Amino acid sequence: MRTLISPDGTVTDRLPLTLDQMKDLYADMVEARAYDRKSIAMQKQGRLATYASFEGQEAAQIGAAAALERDDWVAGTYRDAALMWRAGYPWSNLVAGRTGDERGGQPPEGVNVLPPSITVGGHMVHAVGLAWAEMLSESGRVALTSFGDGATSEGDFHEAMNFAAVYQTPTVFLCQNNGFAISYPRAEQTRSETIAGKAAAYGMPGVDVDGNDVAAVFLTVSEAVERARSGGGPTLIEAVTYRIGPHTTADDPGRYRTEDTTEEWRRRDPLIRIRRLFEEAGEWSDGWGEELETRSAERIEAAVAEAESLPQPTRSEMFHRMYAEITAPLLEQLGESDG
Amino acid sequence: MRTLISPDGTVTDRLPLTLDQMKDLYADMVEARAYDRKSIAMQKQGRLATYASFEGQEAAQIGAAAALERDDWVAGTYRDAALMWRAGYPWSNLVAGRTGDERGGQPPEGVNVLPPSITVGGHMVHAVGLAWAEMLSESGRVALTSFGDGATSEGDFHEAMNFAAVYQTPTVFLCQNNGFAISYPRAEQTRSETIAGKAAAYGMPGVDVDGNDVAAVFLTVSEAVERARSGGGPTLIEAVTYRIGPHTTADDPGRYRTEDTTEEWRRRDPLIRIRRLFEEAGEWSDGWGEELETRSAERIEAAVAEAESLPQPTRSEMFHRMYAEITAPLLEQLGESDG
Amino acid sequence: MAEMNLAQAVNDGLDAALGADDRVVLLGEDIGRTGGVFRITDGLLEKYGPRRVYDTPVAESGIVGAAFGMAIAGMRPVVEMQFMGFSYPAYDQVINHVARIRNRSNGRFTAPMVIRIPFGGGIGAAEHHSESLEAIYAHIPGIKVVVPSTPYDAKGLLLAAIEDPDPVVFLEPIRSYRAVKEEVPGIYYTVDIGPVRVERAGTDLTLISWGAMMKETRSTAGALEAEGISVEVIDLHTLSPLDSNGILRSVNKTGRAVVIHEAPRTGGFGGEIAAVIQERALYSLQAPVLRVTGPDTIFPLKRSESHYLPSVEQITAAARKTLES
Amino acid sequence: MAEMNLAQAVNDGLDAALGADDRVVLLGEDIGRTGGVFRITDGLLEKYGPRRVYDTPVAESGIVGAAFGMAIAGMRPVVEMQFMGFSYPAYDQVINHVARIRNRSNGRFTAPMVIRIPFGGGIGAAEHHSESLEAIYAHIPGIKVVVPSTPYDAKGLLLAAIEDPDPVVFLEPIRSYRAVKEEVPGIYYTVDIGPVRVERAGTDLTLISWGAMMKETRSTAGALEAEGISVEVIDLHTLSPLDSNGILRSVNKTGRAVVIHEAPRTGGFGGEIAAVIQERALYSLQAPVLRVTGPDTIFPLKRSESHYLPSVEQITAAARKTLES
Ligand SMILES: Cc1ncc(C[n+]2csc(CCOP(=O)(O)OP(=O)(O)O)c2C)c(N)n1
Ligand SMILES: Cc1ncc(C[n+]2csc(CCOP(=O)(O)OP(=O)(O)O)c2C)c(N)n1
Ligand SMILES: [Mg+2]
Ligand SMILES: [Mg+2]
Repeated sequence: MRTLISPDGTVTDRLPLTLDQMKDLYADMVEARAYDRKSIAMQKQGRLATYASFEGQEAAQIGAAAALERDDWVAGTYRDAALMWRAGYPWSNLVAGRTGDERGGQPPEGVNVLPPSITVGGHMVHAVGLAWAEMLSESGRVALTSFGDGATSEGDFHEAMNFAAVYQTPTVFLCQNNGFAISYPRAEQTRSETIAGKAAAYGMPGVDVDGNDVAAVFLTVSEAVERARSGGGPTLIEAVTYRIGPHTTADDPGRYRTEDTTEEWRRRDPLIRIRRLFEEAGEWSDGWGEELETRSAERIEAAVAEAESLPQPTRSEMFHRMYAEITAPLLEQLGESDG
Repeated sequence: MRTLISPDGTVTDRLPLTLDQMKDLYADMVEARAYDRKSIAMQKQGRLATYASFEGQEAAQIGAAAALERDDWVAGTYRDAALMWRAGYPWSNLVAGRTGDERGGQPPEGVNVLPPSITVGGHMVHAVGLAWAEMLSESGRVALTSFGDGATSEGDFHEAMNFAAVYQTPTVFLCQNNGFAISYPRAEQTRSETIAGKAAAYGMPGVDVDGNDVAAVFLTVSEAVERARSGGGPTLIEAVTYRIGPHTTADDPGRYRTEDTTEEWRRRDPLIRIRRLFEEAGEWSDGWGEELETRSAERIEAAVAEAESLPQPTRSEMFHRMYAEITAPLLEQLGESDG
Repeated sequence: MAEMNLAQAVNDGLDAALGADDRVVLLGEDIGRTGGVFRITDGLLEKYGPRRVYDTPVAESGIVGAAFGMAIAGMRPVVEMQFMGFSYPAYDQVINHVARIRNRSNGRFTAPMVIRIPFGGGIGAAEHHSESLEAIYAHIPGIKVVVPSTPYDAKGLLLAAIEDPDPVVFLEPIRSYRAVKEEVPGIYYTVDIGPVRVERAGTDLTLISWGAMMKETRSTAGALEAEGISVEVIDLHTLSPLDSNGILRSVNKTGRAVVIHEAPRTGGFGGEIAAVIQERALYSLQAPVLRVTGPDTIFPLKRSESHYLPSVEQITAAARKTLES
Repeated sequence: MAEMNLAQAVNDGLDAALGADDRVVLLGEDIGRTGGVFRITDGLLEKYGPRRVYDTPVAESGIVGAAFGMAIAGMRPVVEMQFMGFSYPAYDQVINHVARIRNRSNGRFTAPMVIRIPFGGGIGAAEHHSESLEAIYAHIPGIKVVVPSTPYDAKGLLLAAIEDPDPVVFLEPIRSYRAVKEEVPGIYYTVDIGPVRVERAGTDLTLISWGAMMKETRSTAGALEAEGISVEVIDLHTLSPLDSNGILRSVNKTGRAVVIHEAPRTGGFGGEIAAVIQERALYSLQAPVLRVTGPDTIFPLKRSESHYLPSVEQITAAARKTLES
C-alpha cells in the first residue's frame, strides 16, 4: 500500500506536488471539513435531511479530485461531497440537495459532476458509459467513479469493472474503503484480502493506497487518469481509509464498533499529517491556519445562505421536471386542484 | 490446466478411476450423446421446441456428476441435460421439458436436481442457498451449480461467488467454458486470462481443467466436493471445452466462427480419447461399442415414448400449478368459460 | 397483551417465528448487529445467534437468490430489503425464480419464503427511500403481496406469510412504523392472507386503501361520519391474491367508492380495483370510482413531499364528488 | 416504398437512425456478428462498423447502465434486451437511474436513449421467452413506453423514440415480427409518441389493444363488422404517456369497450384503461368495460400455450356480452 507521508508527517518518498500545491490541497481539506461540521450541525437543527459525514476521508476525496481536469466526469455517492466540490460542484448545490431540494442536483453548465448516487452500486457503470462516449468522441476526457467498500459486493460492480476492461474505457474506479458498509465490516464483506486485488479478475490494474495521505492519493489517481487519457484503459484504486463519524446522522456506530479503533484512526487524520509536514518544513503558521478556518467558514456560510434562500419549490416544478415536455397525464394531474 | 488423458488417449498421469469405472463413464457419455442426437432429430421433426446441444461437453458433464452423491444438489442450465441425467434426473423428464411440458420439470422425489435454468446467471446463487441450508442442517450434502463462460459476465455470478465465500457454503461452481456466449467469444467476454482466475477475487480456490477429459473433470470436481463436504468451503472450476453444435437449433454458427476451429475440437472429442485409451489397453471391442449404442438408443427411445405419451396438459393444470392452494382470482379466471 | 407500534409488532412476529420454527432464518443488510436501519430485527441476533440471523453483503439479488435456495432446501428464510427503492436489483430473482419454481417444477420444488420490504414516503427521506411501487409486485404471478396497516395485522399477517407454502412479499409502511400503538397479543397468532379487512362498516361510501395511506383514509372517514355520512373503510391488506368479492360486497352496498394510494396514478394498483368494481358492479355504481393517488412523478425530496402525498383534503374532496353524483 | 414486415421495419429504422445521426450507437447481446437472435440488427455491424454497433457481455444491467452513461455524455444509444424475460436484471438501472436523472438533476443531465425489448408469447418458446409485463414499465415515472403493432408504426415510432429527449422503452411484439408485410417508406419519418391510433372507425363498440394481440383484435372486429356491428379499433401503441382523451373520444361515441392484452389480468395495464374510462365516461357507458387478458398464471410452455393466449373466440364473446348489456 502506497504511502508518501506517514501519519506523523514524515515524507517517506518523493512528493508529486510542490509545497504550494500541498498548501492548496490542505486548504481544500480544511474547507471540506468545515462543510462536514456545518452539515452535521445543521442536521441536528433540522435544517438538513439525514447527512453522511466524510470526516477522515478528506484526503481520498480531495486528492482524487485534484488529479482531474475541470471537464472530466465524476460519478460519486452521497458521501462524496468533498470530491464533488473539488471537481467543481458548488457547496450551495450540495447543501440544497441535503435540504431536500432537487435543484441541488443541478450543477452549473460545464461542471461534469453527476448528482450523488444514493443507490449503492448502480452508478459505477455510468462512469463506464460516460468514458466510453468520450473515448468515441476522442475528447480526451476521462470519467472517475467513487464508491465504497460495500458497493463492491453488488453485481453492478462486477458488470461495471468488466465492461470498462472489455471496452478499455478511460474510467477510474476509486473505492474509498472506509472499513464499513453501514455496520458490516470490510473483513466480512469479502474474503478477498484487498479490494484492489479484485481488479485482476477483469484483467485490470488494481492498486491500493493510503487513503489518508492526500499526496499518495493524488499521485495514484493521477497515474490512473494518465493511463486512461492515453488509451491505457481503466484502473481500480482502493483508497484505504476510515469513516470517523456514523454512517449517517441516523446511525449509531456504538452498535458495531469500538471507540478504540476510531481513536486509532483519528491519529491518522489526513489533515493533521499535512500540518505536521508543514511544521517540520517550517512552513506552518497559526495565522495561516486560522485564516483558512475563517475563509472556509465564510464560504460555507455563504453556500448555506444561498441554498436556504432558494424559494420553496412549487408543485408545478415537480411535474415539469419529469420530461423535456410535460406529458398529457401530468398536465391533467397538475390541473386537478387539491382533490 | 489439468489433463490426465490426452486427446490421443495416452494417460499422462495417475487415473483416479478403475478401468471398470472408466467404462461406466464412457457408457454414460455414449448414452448422453445418443440423447443429444435424438433431440436434434426430434427438433427437426417439430417434436421438440428449440434444443441446446451439448455435443463435445459430455466429459465435463458426466465427469462432474459422477463426483456427486445421489442426494447432492444440482442447479444447471438448459445445456446440462447430461449432467442432470447422470445426477438422477430422468431422460423422460428432460425430453418432456423440451416438448414444452411443465411436468418435465418435476423429477422424482429424492432427486435433488433443479429443473434447468433458462435465465443466464440467476441460478448460481441458488446453489449457495441450497448448500447453506445443508450446512446448517449438517447433512453433509453439497450443491453443485453448472453454468457457462457467458454467465460469468452477469452480476449474479459475482454475488453468488461472494456469498459462497463469505459464508463458506459447500458449493461447487462448475463453469463449462465452451468458448462462446451464443456468438460472443470467451476472449471478448472478459480480459481475465482464465475464468478460474476470477476465484481469487473472492478468496476462493479456482482451478481449470481439460473439460474434454472425463477423468480429469471427475478428479477435479471430486476434490472440490470433498473440500466442500469437509467444511473447506466453495471452489470454482473452469472446465475448458467447446460447443461443437450451434448454440441452439435456432442458431447459425457460420455467422461467428469458422469450421476449422470446430474441426480442431472434434479431434479432441471426449469420447474418442477414452475409446483410444481402451484400445491401447486392449480393453476395447467393437461388440461392446455396438452394445452400448443399441442399449443407449433403446433407453432414449423409451424415454421419448414415455415423454410423448404424457396426456395433453389441461388448462386447469396451468392454474392449479401456481400455488399450493389455488387463489380466488385464479379460480374465477379458470371458471370463465372461453370468454 | 402489550401495546406495540407496527415496528415492534413486526419484531415481535419475527421473534415468535424464530422461536416456533427452527427452519426460520433472517437475512439482510445490517439486520444483525444494528437490528436493521429501522431496528425491526432489534435484539434477534443476540437472542437467536448467528446461525439464525445473518448480516449480509450489500447485494440484494444475492440475498433473495440465496434465501430462495435455502427455501427450496426446506428452510423458511425471511429476508429484509432495506428500502423498496433498493429491492429492484432483486426483482429478477423474485419474478424469474422465486415466483416460478413451483410452476417450473410442477410442484416438486417450492419456495416458502418472505421478502420484507419497507415502503412509502412521508418521512422526508433521501431519494429512493420513499418508493411505493407495490403494483410491480402485485402483477407477478406466483407470489403473494401483503400490506399491513396496523400493529395487530402486521404480526398476524407476518406469521401467516412465514407459514405460507408460497413466497410472500411483505410490504411494511415506513410512515406507520411508529405512528400508533395498539394492543398486540404476545402469543403466536396469524391473520388470514386474502380477505379484505373491513375496518369500519358504513352504507353511503366505500373508501379503499392500504399501508400508510390508511391513516389519511381513516381521518377522512371520521370527518365525514361527523357530518352524518356513513363510510365503509376497507383496508385491502392483501394486494395479491385480490379479494374482489370482499370489495364488491361493500360497493354493492354503498354504490360509491374511492381508492386511495400514494403510488403514482398511472399503472398503480388502484386502477385494478376500479376496473374490477366497474366490471362486476357497474349497475350498482352511483358514481365513478375515483382514485386519489400520488401523481405520475418521482417521489420528491423533503421540501416537496407535501406536493406529492395525497392529503385528507384531497380524499375528502373526492369523496364529496362521489357522493354528489 | 418497399414491403416490409415488422422485423424488417425495425431494422430499417435502426439503419436510418445510424445513417442520420452519428450519436446513435447500438449495444446488445449478439446484435453484431449474428444480427441478434431475431436478426433485427442484421447487417448493421457490417454497414456501420464496430464503433457504432457493439456485441456485449451477457450483463443486462451493465448494458443499460453503460448506455445510460453514454446518453448523459451526449450520445443516443439504442440497446437491445434479448427478451423481456431477460430485461429484469436491468430493471433497477431503468427505474432508479435512466428514468430519474432528469428529475434528479433538475434538467441538467438527461438520458435520451431507447431500450428495445422483444416481448410476448405465441411462438412456442422456452420459459421466460414469452413475457408480457409491459405494466411494470408503464408504471415508471420518467420514461415513455411505446408498442408498435404494424411495420409502418414500428419504423416511425422507433425513429421518434430515438429522437425523443427522454428515455423510451420500445416494446416489439415477437409474434408480429414476421406475421404481416405492408408498405413502409424507405425515407426517414417519425410517428408521434402519445396519441392513440384509431385503426378502424366504428360506432357500436370500441376494442382497445396493443402489440401482438392487435391481430386477434382485428380479426374479431372484422367478423363482427360482417354481422353489421360497427367496431372501432384502437391500437394504443403508446402506453406511457397514456392518451386518455383519445380513448374517451371513442368510448363516449360507442358507449362500449373491451380491452385486450396477453399480460396476466391482475395488475395488467388493461386495469388502468378500464379505470380511466369509468372515471371519466361512466355516464356514457352502456356496459362494463370488459378485459380479455391472459390469466394470472405464468406464461406456459409450448404444449399449453393455447390455454393461455386470449383467442378471437374469447374476444368475440366479451364483445357480444358488452353489446347485449
Ligand atoms: C442498492 C442499495 N442497497 C442498499 C442501500 C442502503 N445503503 C446505503 S449506504 C449502504 C452501505 C454502503 O457502504 P459503502 O459502499 O462501503 O459506502 P459508505 O457508506 O461506507 O461510504 C447501504 C447498504 C442502498 N443505498 N442501495
Ligand atoms: C439473463 C439472461 N440474458 C440473456 C439470455 C439469452 N441467452 C441464452 S443463452 C445465452 C448465452 C449464454 O452463454 P454461456 O453462459 O456461455 O452458456 P452456453 O450457452 O455457452 O452453454 C444468452 C445470452 C438469458 N437466457 N438470460
Ligand atoms: Mg464503506
Ligand atoms: Mg458458453
